[in-house]
Amino acid sequence: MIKISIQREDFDIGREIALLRSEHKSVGAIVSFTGLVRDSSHGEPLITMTLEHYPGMTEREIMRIAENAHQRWNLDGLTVVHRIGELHPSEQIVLVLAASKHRNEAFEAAQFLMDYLKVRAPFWKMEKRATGEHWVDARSSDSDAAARWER
Amino acid sequence: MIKISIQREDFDIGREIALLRSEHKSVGAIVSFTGLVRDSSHGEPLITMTLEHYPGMTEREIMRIAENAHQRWNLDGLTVVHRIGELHPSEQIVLVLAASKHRNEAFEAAQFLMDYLKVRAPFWKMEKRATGEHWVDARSSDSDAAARWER
Amino acid sequence: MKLLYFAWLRQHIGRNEETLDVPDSIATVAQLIDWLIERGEGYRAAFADGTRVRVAINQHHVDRDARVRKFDEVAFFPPVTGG
Amino acid sequence: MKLLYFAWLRQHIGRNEETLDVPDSIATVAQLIDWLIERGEGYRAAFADGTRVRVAINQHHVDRDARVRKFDEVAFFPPVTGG
Repeated sequence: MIKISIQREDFDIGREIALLRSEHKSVGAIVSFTGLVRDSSHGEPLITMTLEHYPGMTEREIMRIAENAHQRWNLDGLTVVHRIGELHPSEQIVLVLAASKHRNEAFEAAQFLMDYLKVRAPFWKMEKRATGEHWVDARSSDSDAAARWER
Repeated sequence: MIKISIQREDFDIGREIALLRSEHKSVGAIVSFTGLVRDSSHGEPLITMTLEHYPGMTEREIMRIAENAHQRWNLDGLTVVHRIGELHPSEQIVLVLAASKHRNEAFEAAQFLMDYLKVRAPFWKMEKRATGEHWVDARSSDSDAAARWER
Repeated sequence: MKLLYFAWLRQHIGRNEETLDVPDSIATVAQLIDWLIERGEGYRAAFADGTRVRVAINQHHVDRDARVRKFDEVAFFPPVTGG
Repeated sequence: MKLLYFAWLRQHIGRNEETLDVPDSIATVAQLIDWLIERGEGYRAAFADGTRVRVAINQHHVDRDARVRKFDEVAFFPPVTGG
């Protein structure tokens, strides 16, 4: 059970967990990650953050990551919801849910999904601040986080 | 911001996240762990699971773990909700939330909290199955999980 | 001394708490357990497998060599299984 | 060949996609980029720092030495920043 949704609308974590659980009765552990728009960047207040993506490739790339996670861990379900379009400070950007019988598998799978999503899924963030519009730079710490799963 | 609640009533993850976020505007990442009652145990269907605890010590012990987590990681908030009393299969048992600016700190703090809660917080589970009432045995894998943070 | 019992220790002993006059000669947790075992069958059953019994003094986990004092709250319980 | 541009590559080139007749002599991603740079200032600016440009063929991440074919969909974009 892999659910992937790229959407403009906000998401409701309680509803997503209920959906995931409705498909699998014996889930013992669910780990979630929620990413939010921060209120400042480079020392300036953030006005908006706009997310652009590559339709089609985004879903396929996330599916490849999710299938990889399913091979590595014993999972009862995975959900990835990622928003696109214009977002404001403190809005939700991304939700990852990993369900398993065992908590460590759920923790690792959720972390794996986020680490790879950050470096593989074709999304780009543009920040609007007082000084203008700025594309967000990729961080080497994100590449390092993904690389540790290849050890 | 540490919130600890030991309660009979169910909890709502959406509401707990909203409460945690209302106290801290610049949260970038929230990791949650939800533990659920499974539907079977030792190959038998589970009828109920009853949670007993040591009032007073439970809250203090969880507070010690949470303060320890605050010292190790840069956190914007921690929430622990643990239910007691009689629960049925697929009911929620425990919720841990960790909020941080950085996703890895939130992931690690949530995992740390669960690992220590499992071996330090004075709760005991009794399962009712067709064959009678059985106290749940502690698992050595839980001690191992907590021990790795001491390396 | 206030004594608390949880889970199957409570079931063996037949109560969840009691206040006992413990002799001055009882200085450690280990000595307290040996003294309790002499009080009857329920205690003997509860403490039969000492490796399965954990102890807290005043709501802190302690080892068998921890000192006990007259006005302490001492709790006995199995390894915890929450979460 | 269908070419897609995202983020600041799109802004430099002034469009998000185009279909171009690419000469048969263009066999790899690296050659395709060199050929595009000759098409004008916007392309030159987009590909000025080659280390900051990533490439996908038919929605799979590829390296500079990957082969390109006439009916491929080739996308150019900066390192991704989702999540």
